[in-house]
Parts: sequence; structure tokens; C-alpha cells
Amino acid sequence: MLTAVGSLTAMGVALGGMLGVAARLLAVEEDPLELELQAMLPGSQCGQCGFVGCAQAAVALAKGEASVTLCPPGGKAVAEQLAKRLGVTVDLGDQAPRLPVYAVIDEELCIGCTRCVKECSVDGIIGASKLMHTIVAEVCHGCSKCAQVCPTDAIRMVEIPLTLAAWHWPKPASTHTH
Amino acid sequence: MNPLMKQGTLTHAAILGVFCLGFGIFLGLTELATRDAIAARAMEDRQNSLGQVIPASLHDNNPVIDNLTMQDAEGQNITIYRARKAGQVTGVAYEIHGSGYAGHMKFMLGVDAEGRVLGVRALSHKETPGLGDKIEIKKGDWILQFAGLSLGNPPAEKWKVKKDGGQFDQFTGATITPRGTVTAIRHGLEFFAANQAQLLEVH
Amino acid sequence: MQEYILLMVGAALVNNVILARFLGLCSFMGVTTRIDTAIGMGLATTFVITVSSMANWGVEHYLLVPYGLGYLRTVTFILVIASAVQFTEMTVRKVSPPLFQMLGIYLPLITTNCAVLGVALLLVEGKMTFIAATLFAFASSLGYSLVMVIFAGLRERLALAEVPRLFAGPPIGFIVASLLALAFLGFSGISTT
Amino acid sequence: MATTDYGRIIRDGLWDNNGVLAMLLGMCPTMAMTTSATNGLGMGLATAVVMAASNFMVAAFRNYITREVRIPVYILIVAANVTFVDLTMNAWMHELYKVLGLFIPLIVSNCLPLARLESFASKEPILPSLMDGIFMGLGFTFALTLIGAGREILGSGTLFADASLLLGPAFKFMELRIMPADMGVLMMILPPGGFLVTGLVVVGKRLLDIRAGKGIQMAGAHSV
Amino acid sequence: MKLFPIRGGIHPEYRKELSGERAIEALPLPSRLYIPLQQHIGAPAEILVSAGDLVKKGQVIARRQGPISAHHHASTSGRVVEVTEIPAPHPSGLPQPTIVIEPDGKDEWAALPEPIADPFAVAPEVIEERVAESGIVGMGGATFPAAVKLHLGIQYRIDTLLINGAECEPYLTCDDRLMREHAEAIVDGARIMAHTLGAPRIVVGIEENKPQALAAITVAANPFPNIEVAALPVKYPMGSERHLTLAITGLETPARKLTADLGVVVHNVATARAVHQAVRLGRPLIARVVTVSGGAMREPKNIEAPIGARVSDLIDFCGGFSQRPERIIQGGPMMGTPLPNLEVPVVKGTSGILALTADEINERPADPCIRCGACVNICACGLTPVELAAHIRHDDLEGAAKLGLSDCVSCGSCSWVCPSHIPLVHYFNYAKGALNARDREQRKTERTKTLVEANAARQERLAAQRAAARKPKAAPAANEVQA
Amino acid sequence: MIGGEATKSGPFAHSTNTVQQTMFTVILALSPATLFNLYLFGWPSIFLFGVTIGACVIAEAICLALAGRPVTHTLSDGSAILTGWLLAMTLPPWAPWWIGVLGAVFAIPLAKQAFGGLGQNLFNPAMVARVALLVSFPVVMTAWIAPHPLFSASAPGLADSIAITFGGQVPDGVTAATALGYVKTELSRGIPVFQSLVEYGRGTNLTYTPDLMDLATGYKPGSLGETSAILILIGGLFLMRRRIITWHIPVTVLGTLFLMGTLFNLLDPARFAPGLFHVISGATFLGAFFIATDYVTSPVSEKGQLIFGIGVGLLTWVIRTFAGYPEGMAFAVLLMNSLTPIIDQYTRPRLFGRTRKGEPLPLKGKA
Ligand SMILES: Cc1cc2nc3c(=O)[nH]c(=O)nc-3n(C[C@H](O)[C@H](O)[C@H](O)COP(=O)(O)O)c2cc1C
Ligand SMILES: Cc1cc2nc3c(=O)[nH]c(=O)nc-3n(C[C@H](O)[C@H](O)[C@H](O)COP(=O)(O)O)c2cc1C
Ligand SMILES: Cc1cc2nc3c(=O)[nH]c(=O)nc-3n(C[C@H](O)[C@H](O)[C@H](O)COP(=O)(O)O)c2cc1C
Ligand SMILES: Cc1cc2nc3c(=O)[nH]c(=O)nc-3n(C[C@H](O)[C@H](O)[C@H](O)CO)c2cc1C
Ligand code: SF4
Ligand code: SF4
Ligand code: SF4
Ligand code: SF4
Ligand code: FES
Repeated sequence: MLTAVGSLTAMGVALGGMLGVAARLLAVEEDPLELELQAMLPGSQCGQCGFVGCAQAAVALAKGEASVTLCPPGGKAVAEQLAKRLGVTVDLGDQAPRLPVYAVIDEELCIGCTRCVKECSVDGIIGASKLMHTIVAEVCHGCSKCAQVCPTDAIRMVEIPLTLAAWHWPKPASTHTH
Repeated sequence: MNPLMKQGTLTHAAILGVFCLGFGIFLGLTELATRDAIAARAMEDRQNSLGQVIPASLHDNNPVIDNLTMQDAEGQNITIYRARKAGQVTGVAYEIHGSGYAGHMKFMLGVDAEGRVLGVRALSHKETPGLGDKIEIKKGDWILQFAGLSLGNPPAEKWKVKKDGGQFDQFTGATITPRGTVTAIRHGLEFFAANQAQLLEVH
Repeated sequence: MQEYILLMVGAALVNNVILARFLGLCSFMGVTTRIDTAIGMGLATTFVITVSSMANWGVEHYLLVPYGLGYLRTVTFILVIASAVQFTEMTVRKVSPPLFQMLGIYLPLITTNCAVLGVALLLVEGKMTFIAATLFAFASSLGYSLVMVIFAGLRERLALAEVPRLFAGPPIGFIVASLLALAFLGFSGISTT
Repeated sequence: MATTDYGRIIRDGLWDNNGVLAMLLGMCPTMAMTTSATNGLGMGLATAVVMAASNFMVAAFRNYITREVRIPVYILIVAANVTFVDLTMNAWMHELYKVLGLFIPLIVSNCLPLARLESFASKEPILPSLMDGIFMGLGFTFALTLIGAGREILGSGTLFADASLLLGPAFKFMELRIMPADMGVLMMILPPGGFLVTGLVVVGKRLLDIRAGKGIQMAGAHSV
Repeated sequence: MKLFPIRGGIHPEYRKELSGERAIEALPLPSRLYIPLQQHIGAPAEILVSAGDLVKKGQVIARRQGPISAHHHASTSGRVVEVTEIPAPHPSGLPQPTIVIEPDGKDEWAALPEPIADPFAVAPEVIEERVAESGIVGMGGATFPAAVKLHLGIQYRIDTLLINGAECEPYLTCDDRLMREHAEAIVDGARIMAHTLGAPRIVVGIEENKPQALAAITVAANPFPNIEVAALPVKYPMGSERHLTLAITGLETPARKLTADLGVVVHNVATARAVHQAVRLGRPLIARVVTVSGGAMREPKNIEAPIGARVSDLIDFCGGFSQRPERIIQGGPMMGTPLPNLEVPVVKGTSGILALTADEINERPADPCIRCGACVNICACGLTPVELAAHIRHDDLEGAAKLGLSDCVSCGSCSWVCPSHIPLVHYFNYAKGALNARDREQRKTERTKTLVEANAARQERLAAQRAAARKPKAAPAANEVQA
Repeated sequence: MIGGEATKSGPFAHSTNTVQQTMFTVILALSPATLFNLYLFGWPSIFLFGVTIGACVIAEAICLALAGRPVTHTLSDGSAILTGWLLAMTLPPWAPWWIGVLGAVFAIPLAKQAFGGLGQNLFNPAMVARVALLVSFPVVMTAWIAPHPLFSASAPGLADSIAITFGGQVPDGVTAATALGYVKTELSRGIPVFQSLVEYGRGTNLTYTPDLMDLATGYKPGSLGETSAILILIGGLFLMRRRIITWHIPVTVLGTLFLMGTLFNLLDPARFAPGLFHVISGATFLGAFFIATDYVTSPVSEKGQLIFGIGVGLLTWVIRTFAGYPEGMAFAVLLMNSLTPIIDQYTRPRLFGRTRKGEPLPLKGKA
């Protein structure tokens, strides 16, 4: 009985000590996951995901509180990247593909208020105060923030047309029916 | 080194140590409480298995305690349990081994002073359920046919399964297990024959 | 020599830890979605099983048996295993960071892998010598790794098959394991003594 | 959890989040001890006792256990409880003890108790933890008995054979013979049958869940 | 000549006899010509004419833009009716800017550049320039601007020019006819190209099933000791650039490298003839030989058609359909693409127009893959199509990419051989396209990110400046605190 | 399609191969051996053969219907018939009807349809069924009988045959050991292999004795698929000619088995049977030509098939020689099936222009 208690206690102390040492030696720094995730997001801080910006979105993602499909500007590419990093699977097939859009300013309606210019995080809107503004279609990433602030609703979001270069074959229908 | 670290280490060691101490005591007490019961169970197990191969009428001692250790033909230690009545050794029991289809088989063999089988029981085996496990008393009375037989009865060339020209039935579709069993019993009896004097010797 | 070979074949194939003895099944069902992972888990487990079985052999023969502490076997063995795992983790991290990268994540899983404790208990039951015990432990864990890797290969292909929804995931995994165990029954009857 | 939903704990343990059928934990005893319904029942009950006691203890001590040593302490607690069960069964339920043999000690590394300690008992108060231990344990027992029954019926044609050894002579009535002797599909009590019947039972659970409109949960891609 | 084996390959039903014995006929001038701005790999050409302009035959109407692009010329004289968007000869049927010319029937040549009297005496750059001015693109299928490829002689040491007369696609006989009827022009074009590339050796590779072409080229090449003719075993896809190079030189082109890295440049026979015409006659590429064939075609023919003629014009010239075609495709049956309609024009890369019957296509609903391994054994690129398709079906495009999706030349052999009729190549085409789209999206995201950063940096700078402007005195104080 | 966007990419030419044609060619190749054996074992074997195939087809139909997939189209691919056919060829010819039915249950729902049907299964369905039956009913599954050719004096009548197949009443004295089984049991009691081989040939201790001529023609006890090696071989060569199978698997299976047998037989003829004996007995030929070659469960690349064949040969020899079962072909096939995905992964062909590791080839000596 005494040997039993003694030897067990001794082992416990030894093991506890070892673990204590181990815990110290092997302490891991803060999880760099958030930073990594943040790097994957577009960084336009547009807020479409429902978070204040990309950093918060990354925090939520890291905690598993947000879906990898949260970021509309990032689209499928970002969702897949996130999914891969987080080791989750997403069925992007079911997700209705959000057609890429860009913003167009109706020249008739624009009063040159420059509010949209300040909204645009990619400097995609050109034009001086009081003059008509235009949007560089190649640069616009379709966040639609400018459209939201435009006082005359001069900004429309337009689908990017499909070109020969962008077209590709659709996925063949599955041979299995279940 | 960092004092914090030392403290942490000690804390952890202490926590685990305390738990070990606590559970050590807990288990020690449990063991104390169950020790006798477990020993009694172990004794019962032994007696049970011996009881099946040595009829109670043959002895007035406790064969489990009345044992001696000998070496068999291969030099392995075997424990011999002896049944005595009025001081005379009336029978002995010991473990015998055989190899079956799926490996090692262990039996307890009881032999009376004349070298006749008192009884055989399988103690452990890995034979296939439904096939080879018919050597168990629970699954059939095949094993009972050995009672009363001895080395000369049947004659040595009949101490085989029928398939090998002997007198013992094999099970349908499973010859290996009975063959191993028959061989093991025969070897057991040969051991008795070789060591009869020593086995029956009264101290 | 021959008896050692038979012992090892028996431990690895005939009485395979996973398919015949039913040990380590949680990791078998859990960490076999990819071959690399299964290889990692196999390596880590092989190491831990071998080392901790050696240690436990010592504990059994120099502590438990001499002092009649058989009833503490479970407790001491599992403590030894936990420390072996921790120890492995520390040494591997120190000695070979790349290896740690590969094995590190599996180590915590191994403490609760029945195969480790199971093999140690089998050793005690079998009353083996130190060498036999070490070989047995090593061969058992090789058998474990082999089946892990095979199963992972099968599951990688399964992931590309059109398994009906009702069976997808664990059920088909069990069925595959069942058929694998069926195939391994072919080794039964190989005499290992 | 402000108010504890005991109904939830019970439902989770017995069915929804069943340790074997949904979480795929504790697979080793599930396979090894289900050659008959009686064995499954016995193993399940032994595990349930250990789980209840361990959950209770961990919940009671949870504030004194630091993160670093929690796994060893949990294991120690489980191991101690297992040894307790082992000794008492050996002493007072000897027949069953002989059947369950090697697998009593292995409750220690059965992933299920440890998983519940990690994910439930280390966070919740004593009473819910105890309940969780009991009902997870009973759910485990249920699953093992079910699988055992399936294997036993198919494999040897009986049901609850030797139940009286486990539960006492009063339960002799449970011992049924479903098919004539020698009609069993031997494979079912061999290792392949263990995996097969478990797989089919999981499919059965899915079918019931679908019928109840719950849909398939794809659980069990990982352990612990 | 010693040849080297290539892995895999198939032997489809060739059906070259349908049009093989029909000499090349010129297409009567159609009522309208539709000349798209993009008939080649690279940037679309820049338009030089507008509606109402009168153009002459051979006049440049669209100019190349950027390093990889090609001129386009008026195929006949007439008036530009409009510049509009019409469906491209492309499976998507997407509209594409196209110049529509109404021929005036006079077929009057514009002022052509002077023929180069002795091309072997001029600098390679001169030839390159002429080829570029003539709008020549590779006519073997890839439509890569030929001048760019001729420029390779500057960067690499080229020792062999391979002239690709394999024509391994079933049905097609345009190269065969060209070689039979214009062997000398081809040999001359090849010599000019070899000179331009600085290649001492020329090998013309022709599959053995074209004995007359082999004979014709052998005769034409006879005077030139540096030209060899290789009779290639009949095996699809022998005509693929890399496989041809392997078969003839024994050199295997490393992935992501060009055959030029091995000192080999491959050109099609029609390209050689076009070069001959441009150099010796000053004529730009305004017409090409098209095989019009297929079981549903009443009268299969080899037609020399002006670029811009509509497919329906060619079909009418062949007497229309003899039965309802299951599909009309452009190119050969193995690598060709379905046409969106019959009003699309013939372009520089159109080698064939095939009207195929259901029996010829022999397409069936896909069955599950039985893992027969046929696709693996016949893939000339060493791919495992069965695995690739499985990954793609499960949306694991990266997995497919890892298995070498990008190395697939879309030869179609695997789909052809598959007993389960799984549309393997369709899976690969889809996956390649989807991966490209993903890359484009990724690049856009990257660019957006840099722009956002630039914007943020500017905002910060502005804010700092404003702050500095507002309280110039606070600034030193802040500095002090920091110090 | 003329007009509008095209929905299907090329190629627009396809070979005439179909799954259906493949399967029925295999069936054709099996027919000579099957007919001979049905003649050899008479009505009971014909009944069992019919029951087994029928059960497989019905099982497949039920599974397809439950899965909501086209029943007639998929059934017509012939794979279920082939599975049933091959299973029937590996059963003891006079086994009771329920063996065939239960076999179908193992083969089709369990080993095939649970995985998603044709092409998706990881293990050979017929072999899964055979092994499951063997393990579950070792007695029934090892009850071989001596040949009782149709219309011969010893052949059971129709009524007796019905009693045999549907009543399970096999008359006494008709069973006979197969050569493999005989050698194995004799060895287990210490009779050297060469001696038992001679005894088997002479018929000592046996109710039925095939002479050498019988062994060659297949007039001997065994399953439908194992007696006549010659007819199986002819079928196999026919399949090779029709390019349904290639030489890789059959040759390596036979070769490895022969080599192992010969080698060890030279070392110790008392313990190990000769190579030729291994090759001509048991299911060697059926396994090598028809079972190990099953596309679905063997590697796709030729190199993989070589490894697979060597593995099957080796494991068959190991199991026959050391393990409890006299015949190891079925187990060997299943074991190698389990390795197929891994073999496939490591035997992919080298990509054109790349090294084995997938890196682009280095440019040699050119600038
Ligand atoms: C799954 C399986 C289990 C077996 N188990 C046993 C067994 O427990 N005992 C045995 O003697 N033979 C066993 N056998 C061996 C065979 O039944 C073997 O053919 C038989 O023993 C040979 O003897 P026979 O002459 O009676 O057929 C087993 C075979 C199989 C397939
Ligand atoms: C400088 C240079 C770069 C080229 N780059 C490519 C390329 O990136 N992709 C490509 O398909 N062809 C490229 N080519 C053209 C190839 O050499 C070849 O003509 C073309 O791939 C068509 O071959 P195919 O029809 O066999 O695919 C390039 C040619 C030159 C001269
Ligand atoms: C599968 C395949 C088959 C091809 N077959 C031919 C062919 O038969 N004849 C040919 O000229 N080009 C063929 N090509 C195109 C050649 O690879 C290469 O692009 C062409 O010969 C280069 O010549 P060009 O630039 O003059 O067109 C084939 C390409 C591929 C991918
Ligand atoms: C050459 C060849 C051999 C085959 N062998 C088998 C076999 O051994 N067992 C079987 O169940 N099916 C066999 N099949 C049929 C088919 O592949 C089988 O039903 C699939 O395994 C079911 O997915 C074979 C088919 C072919 C073409
Ligand atoms: S939607 Fe995307 S880009 Fe916009 S803030 Fe959220 S994460 Fe950033
Ligand atoms: S939508 Fe407007 S604000 Fe957003 S990127 Fe485009 S132009 Fe800028
Ligand atoms: S050819 Fe078709 S059926 Fe055969 S392996 Fe390839 S994809 Fe599968
Ligand atoms: S299409 Fe691609 S994968 Fe198919 S055979 Fe040709 S190169 Fe190979
Ligand atoms: S119970 Fe989980 S590994 Fe054994």
C-alpha cells in the first residue's frame, strides 16, 4: 500500500515536473493564423462581409465564426483559398455565382460632388470637383460603395461582359444520378 | 533561470503529484478491500477447473494448495495438483498444451493413480467459434469421451482422430483441432507414465 | 531467429493490431483521409509504441511484479505512455524540427490510442523476454502503420468515388475496413509459434 | 450555459451525438466487445460507470487543474476509476470479469471518456457533467448492445446468450435462440463482422434521422 | 531515317478517302466576307478601316498590336460595309469585332510589296518583316504568329526546322493535297524559313498513309541535300509539335519549354507555302485550303477559300448536306470545335469543316468509368485521364493540376478510346478554363490589394500633411517626446 | 445543335468500345470452361449457377432502383451477370442454393453498390463474396465433389439434383478433396508433400482418384472455375487477342507462383509443393486471367499491373503454403485490391517533358 502510494506519487511529481518544463520550453507564440487569413482577403475594407473590415473578418474566420464565403469582392478564389487554409470544405457549386460587376457613372446625372471619389479604395474614380466623373473599369473591383454614397444615383453596377478570352467550357453533367 | 518558470514547473509537478497521491491512496484502499475477494475468486477458478477433472469423491484435501512443480519433457515447469484421500495420492491434474488451428490450446488433464483419464477440459484456445470450439464442454460433449481411457486403452496406434486411422471422431470440416487435442492428451498421459513414481510419491 | 521472425509476422499480419485485435481504431477511422497523414501517424505511433513498450516492460519487471503492485498496472502504464509521448515530442522538436513538423500534430492523439496501451498489456500477458517484447511491439506497430497506410490509400480513392449519400463517410469506411479485415483473414492459420 | 438543458444532454448522449454512432469514438471496445449482445451490454455498463465517475471528478476538480497537466490528470482520473472497476468486478462480478478481460484496462485509453472530459466536464459544473457522463455512457452501452445484438443474431443465431451470467439468474428469460445452431454467418462474429455491422448500424441511424427530418450529419472525420 | 517511338497514341478511323482524291478547288467569290480582328493567338489586331471604305485585295485592313499579333488583309477588293460584332467561329458563339466586306467582283490587287528576289541573300530580319507584314500565322492549328516564331533564330541556336506534314487528324486532307499539288512551293517556303532561322537542316515529316504526298515532297526536295523526308508511322497524335520533335529527333521537350530550346522549330506545310507566297510573290495570307468533308456532306472537297468566306458558302459549294448532320465542326474531329452556326467565317486557322453523322461521332451517354486503363495507356503525354477526371468531377481542380492537367495537349485520344464514353477532354477543357479564370480573379484581387495599399498610403500622407499644416508647432513637440 | 452555344466539347469521334461489349466478351471467353464444368458436375451445378447469376442480377436491380438510377440501362452493362458468373465458378458445384443467394448479397449490395456501383468498388465483388462465404461456412464451402458427368451412370437424376441444390442433401460418398486441400491436410499431420502428391495421384485414402490424364483435362474435383485449366487458358488467350486484357497481370501471377513454388520446392521438397503443381491446381488460371484482371480493382497502368500480378502470385503462394486455407487466390486478390490505390499512385506514367517527380526535364547542353 505504501509502496503503491509512494511510487505513484513519485511518478506523478516527476511527470508533472517534466510537463511543466515542457510547457515552458515549448510555449507557442500567438496564433499567426489571423494575419495569414487577413493577407488572403482583398483588403478593401468594404464591409460587405458584415464586419468592420478585413481584419475583423479575419478574426471571425480564425475563430470559426464566419463562413469562408463571407467576402463577395474576393469571390470564389478567395473563398477557396480560405477554405484550403482552414481545412474546411465548401460546396461552391451550390453557391449562386455572383457575377462580377463594375461601376459605371451616368454622365447625365453626375454632378461632380466627388463623394464617390473619397469612397473608392482603389482610386478607380477620376474627375475633379464639379466636373463629370468616370470610373476606370479595369481597376474597379465592384464593391459598390460609391453607388451607395452617390446623391443622384448616378452610379450603376454593371455586369462585366463575358469575352472570348474569359469563356470556358462548362462542367460536364455528372454521369451518376444520385 | 527564470524564477517564474521554476515556479510553474513546481506547480505542475505538485498538482499532478497531489492527484497521484490521492488516487494512489484511493486505489490502495480499493485493493485492500478487494484483495481477499479476488484471491478467493482466483482460488475458486482453480478449484472449478480442477473440480471438473478430479471428482470430489477422490479427495479430501484441497488440490489447489497441494501442488508441486516438475519439469516436462521439454524442460518446461509444470504445476501438478494432487488429490489425496487419506494421505494416498488418488489422482493428479496438470495443464497440458496442444496446437490447434489458430494456435495454442491449453487443457487441464486429470489422471487417476492408474493412469486413466479422469477428465479433460479446455482452459483456453483460439479455435474458430462454431468449428474448433466444440472442444469446449459448453459447446458439446466431445471432450467427455476421453474419461476412462488410458495409454493402452485404446492402443497407441488408435490414439488418433479417425481421419488418421485412429478412433476419435473429428468435427465435420475441422480436423486440426481434434487432432491437436488428441495429441495433447496422449502426450499428457505419456508424461504421467514417465513420471508416475514421482507423481504418486507421498511426502 | 526463426521464432522471432514468426513472432513478428504474427504480430504484424496475422494478429494485426487494427484488423484482428481491434486496437487503435479511432485513429484508424480518424486520421486516414490522406496517405501522407497516415504515414506520419504510423511513424509517430511506431516510435511511441516501441519506446513505451520497452519502458513498460521495465516497469512491469522491476516495479510492479517485485512489489506486488499488479493492480496499479493500468495507471502506471498510462502514465509512462503519457510521458513517453511528451518525451518524444520534446526530443523530436529539439533534435529534428522537420520531423517534428511531420509528426508533431499526431503526438497528442497517440496518448489516447488504445494500441499503445493494448500492446503493452499484451506484452505483459505474453510474459515475453525484453528482446521478444521489443520486437513484438515494433512489429505490432508496423502492422498498425501498414494497415493505416493501406486504408488511407483506399479512402483517397473512395473520396473520388460516387458513394451514395447514405453510405458516404463513416459507413463506407466501416465497410471498407470490414472487407480489409476479411482479406487479412487469409493470413489466419499461419503458425506463429 | 446559463440554464442547463438536461433534455439536450440526454438526447445527445443517447442518440443525436451518440459517442459511437455519431462521434465514432471508443471504436476499439465497440468492435472487440460486441460478439454478443451480452458482452456489449457488460462493456457498455462498465464504461458508463467509469465515465460518470470521471466526469464527476473532473468537474469537481476542474478549477485546480492547470492546462499543461490536464491531459495526464484526466488520464490518471480515468485510469484510477478503471482500476477501481477492474478490482471490484474481479472481486464481485467475476464471471463478467472473465469475459471482458483485456478490455477493462483499455477503457483508460478509450477515446470517448477522455473526449467527454475535454469537451464537457472540464467546462461544466458537477451536475451536468455527471449527467453527461451517465448518458454518454448509456448511449455507449446502447450502441454496443445494438451492435452486439446484430452480430450475435447473424453470427450465432442467439440473442443475449449468457445474459444470466452478467445480470444474474433472474435474467435467464432474455437468452433467446433466433436461428437453429450452426446456421450462423460465422463472419459476423469475426473481425469483419464487427466493422460491417457497425457500418450498417450507422446507416440505420442515418435512415431514422432522415425519416425524422434531421438530415445526415457527416460526423467523425477526426478523432478526439 | 531513324525514327523514335512516342508513347501511347491511337488509330482512329481516318476516312481520308472521302476527300483525299479531290484536287484543291477555288471557292467562287462569295457575296460578303467577314474578317474578324482576332484570328490568331495574341492581341487582336487594330482596325484600320471603317464602314464605307474601299479596299483592294491584299490591302492591310487591321494592323498587329503588340509583340504577339498579326495583320489582317482584305481577301478581295470591295467596300467595307460595316465593322460590327458577329459570332466568332468559336464554340461559345460570342460576338467578336469583324470587318464585313462586300466584294466588287473585280478582285483587284492592292500594291503589293516587291517580291524578294533572292531571299537567301537577305538578312533574316527582312524575311521576318515580310512574314509579319503578310499576316502569316501558324496554319497547323495553333495560329501562332509565324514571324514571332521565325524570330527564334535570333535567341536560340536552331539546327532543325521540322515541317509538319503529319496531318494525323482523321478526315483532313488539306495538307495532303497541298503537298501533292504545291510541293515545290512548300519546299521553297521551308528553305526560306530555315534560312531565316539559321537552321542547317530541314526535315519534312509525313505520315505513311499519304504516299503521293511523300513522293511529291521527296521529288521537290531532291535538289536540296539539307532536306530530309521522314515517313512517319500512322499514329494519332503524331502531328503534335512536341511528339513530332521526339519522333524525328529523339529529343523530348521539357515541360514549359519550347522546342526551340532543343534547337527545333516546327511549322506546318501550309505555313511554309504561305511564307513562299509572301516572299516570292509579295502576297499576304488571304486564303487557305479547307477540307470540307464528313459523312453528311454531299460532295466532300478541298477548297481554297478566301479568309472571311462563310462556312455556309463552302457547304453550298459542296452541294449541301446529303443527310442531317449531327454536328458541324471546324478542324478535325479529334481537336476541332463545334461551330455555333453556319454563318461564321473561315479564318486563318480553319483547316476543315466537317458535317458528321451520329454514326461517325458514335457518341453515347457516359457510363461510369470501369478503370479499364485504356486512357492511361494511350495518352501520349503520360497523363492519367481517369484520375484527372475524377478530381475534376469532385471539384478538386488543384488536384487535377498537380497530376499534370496543364501538360494535356487536348488531343482527344483518351475520350476517343474510353469504353464508358466519358467526356474526359471536356472535363479537362472545363478545368483548364476554370483554373485560368481563377488565376485571373486572383490577379485582380492582388492588383486591387496593391491599389488599396497605395490609396491608404496616400490618404495617410495627406492626413499627415494636413495635420502638419494645421499645427506646425505641435510637430517638434512630438519629436521631442519620441527622442 | 446548329445554332446557339455548343454544349459538348470534342472529340467528335469515338472508338466502338463499350462497357457492355467488354463484359460480354469476357462472358464469352468464360463459356467453354463453364459449359464443360456444367457437364462435368451435372444438374446441381447448373441449378447453382443459375441461382447465383439470377440472385446477382436481382440484387443489382433492387439496389439500382433504391438508388434511383436507371435500372435496365445499367443492368444491361453485363457487369452483374459477370460477377455472378465468376462467383458461381468459384463455388463448390453442389453447394446449396442459399450459398449462391447469400454470395450475391455479399457481392452486389455490399461489395459493389454500397460504393456507388460499377467502377466505384475497391474490392473484387465476386472474391469478396467467395471469401465471406468461405469464412462463414467453411464446411459447406470446402465440400468438393468428384465429377459426375451429365447423362453418365453416376450423375444424380433431376429429382436428386433438386434435393441436392434446394434441399442441401448431398449424398454420402461423393465428396473428394482437391489436390491443394489434400496436400495441406496431409502436411498438417506430417506427411511430406511429395508423398501426398503421389498418394493423391494414386488415390490412397481417397474416395475418388483422378489419373494424370484427368488432371490435365480437368476431370477432377473442384469448383467450376478450377478444374479445366486448359479451357480457362483458351478463354484467357482469347481475351488477350481481343485486347480486353493485357499480358501483364496473368503472366506475372503465373510466373511468380511458379518461381516461388519451384524455388522452395528445390530447397525442401517435403515441405513445399512444386511450382508446376501450384500453377495447374486451384483457381490459378481463373484468377490470373479473369479475376486479378478485373479492371475496376486492379491498377490502371501497366507497371502497376506488373506489381499487382507479382503481389497476387506471391500472396497466393504464401497463403497456400503457410496459412490455414488450402487456396489463397481469393485472399491474395483482395489483399492486392487493397493496395491498388497506393500502387496506382506510385506507378503513374512519367509525364511528357517531365521527370518522374514532375519537374520539367533539364535542358541538356543547349542554350
Ligand atoms: C474460417 C475458418 C476457420 C477454421 N477454423 C478451424 C478450427 O477452428 N479448427 C479446425 O480444425 N479447422 C478449422 N478450419 C480449417 C478447415 O475447416 C480445414 O479445412 C479443416 O480443418 C481440414 O480438415 P477436414 O479434413 O475436416 O476438412 C477453419 C477454416 C476456416 C475457413
Ligand atoms: C517566343 C515564343 C513563345 C511562345 N510561347 C508559347 C506559349 O506560351 N504557349 C504556346 O502554346 N505556344 C507558344 N509558342 C508557340 C509554340 O512554339 C507553338 O507554335 C505553339 O505552341 C503551337 O503548337 P501546338 O499546336 O503543338 O500546341 C511560342 C512561340 C514563340 C516563338
Ligand atoms: C494533338 C495535336 C495534333 C496536331 N496535329 C497536327 C498535324 O497533324 N499537322 C500540323 O501541321 N499540326 C498539327 N498540330 C499542331 C502542331 O503542334 C504545331 O502547332 C504546328 O505544327 C506548328 O506549325 P504552325 O505554327 O506552322 O502551325 C497538332 C497539335 C496537337 C496538339
Ligand atoms: C477482364 C475482366 C475481369 C473481371 N473480373 C471480375 C471479377 O473477378 N469479379 C467481379 O465481380 N467482376 C469482374 N468483372 C466485372 C466487373 O469489372 C465487376 O463487376 C466490377 O468489379 C464491378 O464494379 C470483370 C470484368 C472484366 C472486364
Ligand atoms: S467583404 Fe471582403 S473586402 Fe470587404 S471588408 Fe469584408 S473581407 Fe474585406
Ligand atoms: S464600385 Fe465604386 S468604389 Fe468600389 S471599386 Fe468600383 S469604383 Fe471604386
Ligand atoms: S478509358 Fe474511360 S473507362 Fe477506361 S479508365 Fe479511362 S476513363 Fe475509365
Ligand atoms: S486529351 Fe490530354 S489527357 Fe487525353 S490523351 Fe490527349 S493529352 Fe492525354
Ligand atoms: S477506443 Fe479510440 S483508439 Fe481505441
